Amino acid sequence: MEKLSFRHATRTALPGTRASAITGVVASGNLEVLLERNLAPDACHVEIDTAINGYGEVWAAVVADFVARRQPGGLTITINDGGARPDTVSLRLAQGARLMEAP
Amino acid sequence: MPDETTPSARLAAILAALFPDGHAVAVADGLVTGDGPFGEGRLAVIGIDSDTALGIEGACLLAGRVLDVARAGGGTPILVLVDSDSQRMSRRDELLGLNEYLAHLAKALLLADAQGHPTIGLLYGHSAAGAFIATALATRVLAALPGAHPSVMDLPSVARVTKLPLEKLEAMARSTSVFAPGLDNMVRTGAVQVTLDPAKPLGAQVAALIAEAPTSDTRDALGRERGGRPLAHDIAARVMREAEGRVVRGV
Amino acid sequence: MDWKPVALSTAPLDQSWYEASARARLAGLLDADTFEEFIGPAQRMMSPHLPLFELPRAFDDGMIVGRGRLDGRDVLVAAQEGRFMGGAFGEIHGAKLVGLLRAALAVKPAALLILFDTGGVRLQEANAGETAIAEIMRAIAVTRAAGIPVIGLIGGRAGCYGGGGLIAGTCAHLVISEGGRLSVSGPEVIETNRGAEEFDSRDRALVWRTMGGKHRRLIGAADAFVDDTIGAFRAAALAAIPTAPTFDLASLEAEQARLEARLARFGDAQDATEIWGRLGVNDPAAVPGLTTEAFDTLLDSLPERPHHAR
Amino acid sequence: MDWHQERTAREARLERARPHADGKIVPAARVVDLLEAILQPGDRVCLEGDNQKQADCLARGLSACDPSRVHDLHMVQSGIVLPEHLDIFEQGIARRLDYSYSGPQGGRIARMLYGGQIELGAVHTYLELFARYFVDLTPNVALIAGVSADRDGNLYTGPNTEDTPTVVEATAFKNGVVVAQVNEVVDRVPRVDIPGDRIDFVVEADRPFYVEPLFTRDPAAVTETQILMAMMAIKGIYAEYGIRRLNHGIGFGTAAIELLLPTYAERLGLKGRIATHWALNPHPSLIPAIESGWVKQIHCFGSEVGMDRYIRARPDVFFTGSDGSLRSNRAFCQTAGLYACDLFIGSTLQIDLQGHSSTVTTNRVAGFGGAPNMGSDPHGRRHPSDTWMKAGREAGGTGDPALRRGRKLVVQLVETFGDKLVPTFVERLDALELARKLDLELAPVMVYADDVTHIVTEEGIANLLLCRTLDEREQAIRGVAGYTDVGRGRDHAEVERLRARGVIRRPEDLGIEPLDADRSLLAARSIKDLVHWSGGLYEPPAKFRNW
Repeated sequence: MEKLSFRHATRTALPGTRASAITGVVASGNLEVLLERNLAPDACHVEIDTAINGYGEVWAAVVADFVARRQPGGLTITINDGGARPDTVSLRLAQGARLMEAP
Repeated sequence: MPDETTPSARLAAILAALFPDGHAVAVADGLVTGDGPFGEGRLAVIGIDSDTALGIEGACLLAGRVLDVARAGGGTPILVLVDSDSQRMSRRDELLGLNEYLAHLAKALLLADAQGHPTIGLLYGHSAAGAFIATALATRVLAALPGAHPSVMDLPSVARVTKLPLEKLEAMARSTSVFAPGLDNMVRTGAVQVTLDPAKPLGAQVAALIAEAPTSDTRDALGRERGGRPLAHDIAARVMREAEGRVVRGV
Repeated sequence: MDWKPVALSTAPLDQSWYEASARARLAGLLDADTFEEFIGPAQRMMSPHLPLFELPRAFDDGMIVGRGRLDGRDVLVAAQEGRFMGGAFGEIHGAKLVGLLRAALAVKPAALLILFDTGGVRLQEANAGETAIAEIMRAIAVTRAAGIPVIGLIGGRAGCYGGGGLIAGTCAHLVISEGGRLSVSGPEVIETNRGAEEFDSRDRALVWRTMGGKHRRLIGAADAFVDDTIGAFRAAALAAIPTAPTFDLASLEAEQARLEARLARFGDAQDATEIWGRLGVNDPAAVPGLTTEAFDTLLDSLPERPHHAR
Repeated sequence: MDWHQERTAREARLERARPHADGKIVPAARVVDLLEAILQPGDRVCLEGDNQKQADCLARGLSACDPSRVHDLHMVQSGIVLPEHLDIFEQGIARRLDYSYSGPQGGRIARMLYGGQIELGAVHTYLELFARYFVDLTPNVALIAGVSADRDGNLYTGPNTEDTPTVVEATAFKNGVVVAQVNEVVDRVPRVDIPGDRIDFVVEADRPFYVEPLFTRDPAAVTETQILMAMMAIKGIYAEYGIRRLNHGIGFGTAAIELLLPTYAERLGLKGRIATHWALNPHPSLIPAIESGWVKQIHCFGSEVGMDRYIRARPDVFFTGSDGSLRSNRAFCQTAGLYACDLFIGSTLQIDLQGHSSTVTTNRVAGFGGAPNMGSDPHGRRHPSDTWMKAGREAGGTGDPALRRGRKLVVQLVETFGDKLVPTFVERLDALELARKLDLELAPVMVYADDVTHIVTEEGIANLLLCRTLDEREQAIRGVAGYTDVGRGRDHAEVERLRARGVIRRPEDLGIEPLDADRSLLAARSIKDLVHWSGGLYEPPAKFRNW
């Protein structure tokens, strides 16, 4: 098990008003993503608990791309990871952002 | 009817201690049924002896005896004596609905207890998995004699399923009671409320259990006190508070 | 084999129950947007034990409990996530359901629904899981005795095995689909303990006709057989509420008679098809291939109705 | 000069074998006697091991032969599949091997090659090995498998015809001996796949030959990522090039494409414009597309377990005999895939920076099978098609357009990471390390870089036809390699330039929203759905059932 933590600044806040959302399931090759709107509108924190050690750089890249693309300002994103591949992680993050953007 | 067999030495000793004036408890195919004089009235007995696996016939027979006691009324307490294997593992038992038979036995014990027949479990040997749930764990109070050794799964099997080395599991078992087999660990989770003192008269101890049986399920509170289940009681209580609207929920 | 066109619908109620997550099942089962979760994921009440085994945790520990409405009626609901640790009962997982059942006495919902999806006890928390199962069964008895129907829905990936099978057997009413399997020991467990001659777990047809939804419905272990859609489970749950038997001596005596009769009648059967034949099914080999409609027609045509006292 | 030495030798073999046979018929119990009578040390032997069906009774017989009588055989067969196929090398019965594919035995064959227990000729593609049967690897003895035979040796191969006609053709017409194992000897075969005068002996096997359901992909296991990739392939390649004639690999990605035809592709208005003519095994996952009227015809390499009744009921689509059952033929279908298809799309385990791909790992020699035949641009092709010509134009070139040939589309459909987070994109193929370890002259490359035209990953499509320099090609590959080390090592500015030119296309460039890649798009989400689509005609093997 490995814990990772990333702090990002965003240009804008993520649209929408939903306070929290969850997507995905912790299983082999899958993960769950909990999103909570509880930070300043230009901040995004991502906390990861992953079953597989040694992929810190990959996580950093996946999270950075997600933040750049979706501008999830205001969100704390907490992840329980069962060893998901990066494409699955990107997909769940995008699904989570879409849930939070819902009016 | 299956042929009557001789009770194990431990069971015979227990019955002799409980019923010094004799009893009508018989053992057939490892299944224990009957009753005997106890205090002012009688004590009904069901059970499993000699590490016998509990299958559909056994569960059906024992449930029938429990319902007989409930139908007769009069508040006769029921003692459930357990030295069993796990549930019988076979295709036939599952084909015919083992889950229903085991659940039915547990329900019979729960109903009898609710209708004024205090149910007391006494674990004097092994028990595991579905057989344990359907018998000992379905009683109001579960006591054990020293030397009893309940388990959900033995450590070599846990090692196989979790793919962890046995030595590591054995080390973990010494510090963590939540997964390790054995009586002490089951006491810590609250599943076994009390371990009886073999030096004291058994009848008096069972009579005390009947007299002092708690009216509600206190196993999770015991688990918290004893450290074997640190969170269960609080989680259940919290769900109740939220469900009953006694707290303002967070998101 | 009986057949029908495959639905390509994207409507929520037409989605597969088997494939859906526990949360998706709840969202579709209940009236839209009525689900309120107790101890939701944001509270992060996660297993304190899994880290010892280097295993990842889930925010809800694989058990989601809460309240919602079913066609306007207040219900309490619990749903297991079969993909997290096989939906197995651990300390928190089990305690959430215990708390929900205990709360029912005060809340007095129209029903308490349990969406099973479990392999049984979580080995890493075996003692806590096993004890929780016992607590749940006792709480179900108390809840049912108070006149609140406890209804089980079985159709998930993990089936309903081990202690989950015993809990299901304690419910007042069970709804099952083809994908659902209901049993104590799973095929792999039996094969490991007794060998492939006793149970070849790779023979999927054998697994399903021994433990699957149709067999359980035919012998009376389940009360309703439904299509694998969220909508079908919803309709069956609704229909179950007024009919669920209470928990009393009469119910259990009827169940005793039912189970004794089953032993006497089918105790020597070698295979499910033999049982189905004795129940009056003309072509037992065709049963696994029947659609739900054809299966319902078959049930109606049998000389006796399945007997459900539980 | 004696011009009949081979024929004389053949007569001698038959003469030695006759006491063990009743006419042509040999009971299973006499197989060892029969083989010891026929075989001579050093013989070239084809022990029919196909992609699917296996002459398993004869394989057991061969491995039970006395190594002092039968030894130093040179095995020339397409598939090394059964344990006996390798046991005979350990026993000294066989010494030299030329083959194509060794899927399940890939690990063991690597160990034995390494230990020197096998003298390796070469690892071939199917067509290559078949070709050599007629030039320099002609078998002396062929041990083949069929469903039934009559007493004259007329053979019904059943739907899994596969390699049998090719093997028999090469052996029987060049003075070799052909022994067929059959599941039953009958008075009259349903149809004559191999005439009896090419079969010398018929062994009634102790049990039916084994066939593995290799081409069944359970729709329940198709992931959202695979659906996204399938959407991109359909919209960015199939629609773009108007691909009608094609072959699919056996991965889940291609299964996803098959399952999206009646749904996603239908909504794009592509019915009748793509995916009409196939060189393909009877994939169960293609049933919804067939039933929806997408597919005009399919020629098959072999069959698939459980598909027999369905195929019989769809003779307009499949090639069937007068008896109604499927007629497959691996050599013809490989040729069809090579010359008559405009697209091959499949998966692989590793792709390097140039686009070479390989399915070997350092401990396994899985062989090639047919993928390199399908997945290569046939320079012998001369007939044009819009697809082929368009690809040719994209590849560029100079001079008179009428002198420029088209290009076959060879598409790699891969997820950037495989199981256990193993990256698909690598700087250096494991195949090179394996070649070094085993002292192979050629590294086992599945599809060479110069044959690959497109790489599709969940990140996008790289069109390698449009790359003009090796550097561009490398950045195009890095640009779809996701978060692998290779992908993260990209030149971001160059990748954006390639994207502007359409060399790299992201889902959004194709008008695809990744979040729409949902399992509800699949025409079938389970094996049971496939059964329903087939009207109950598809009978899946037990291990795929959940009812």
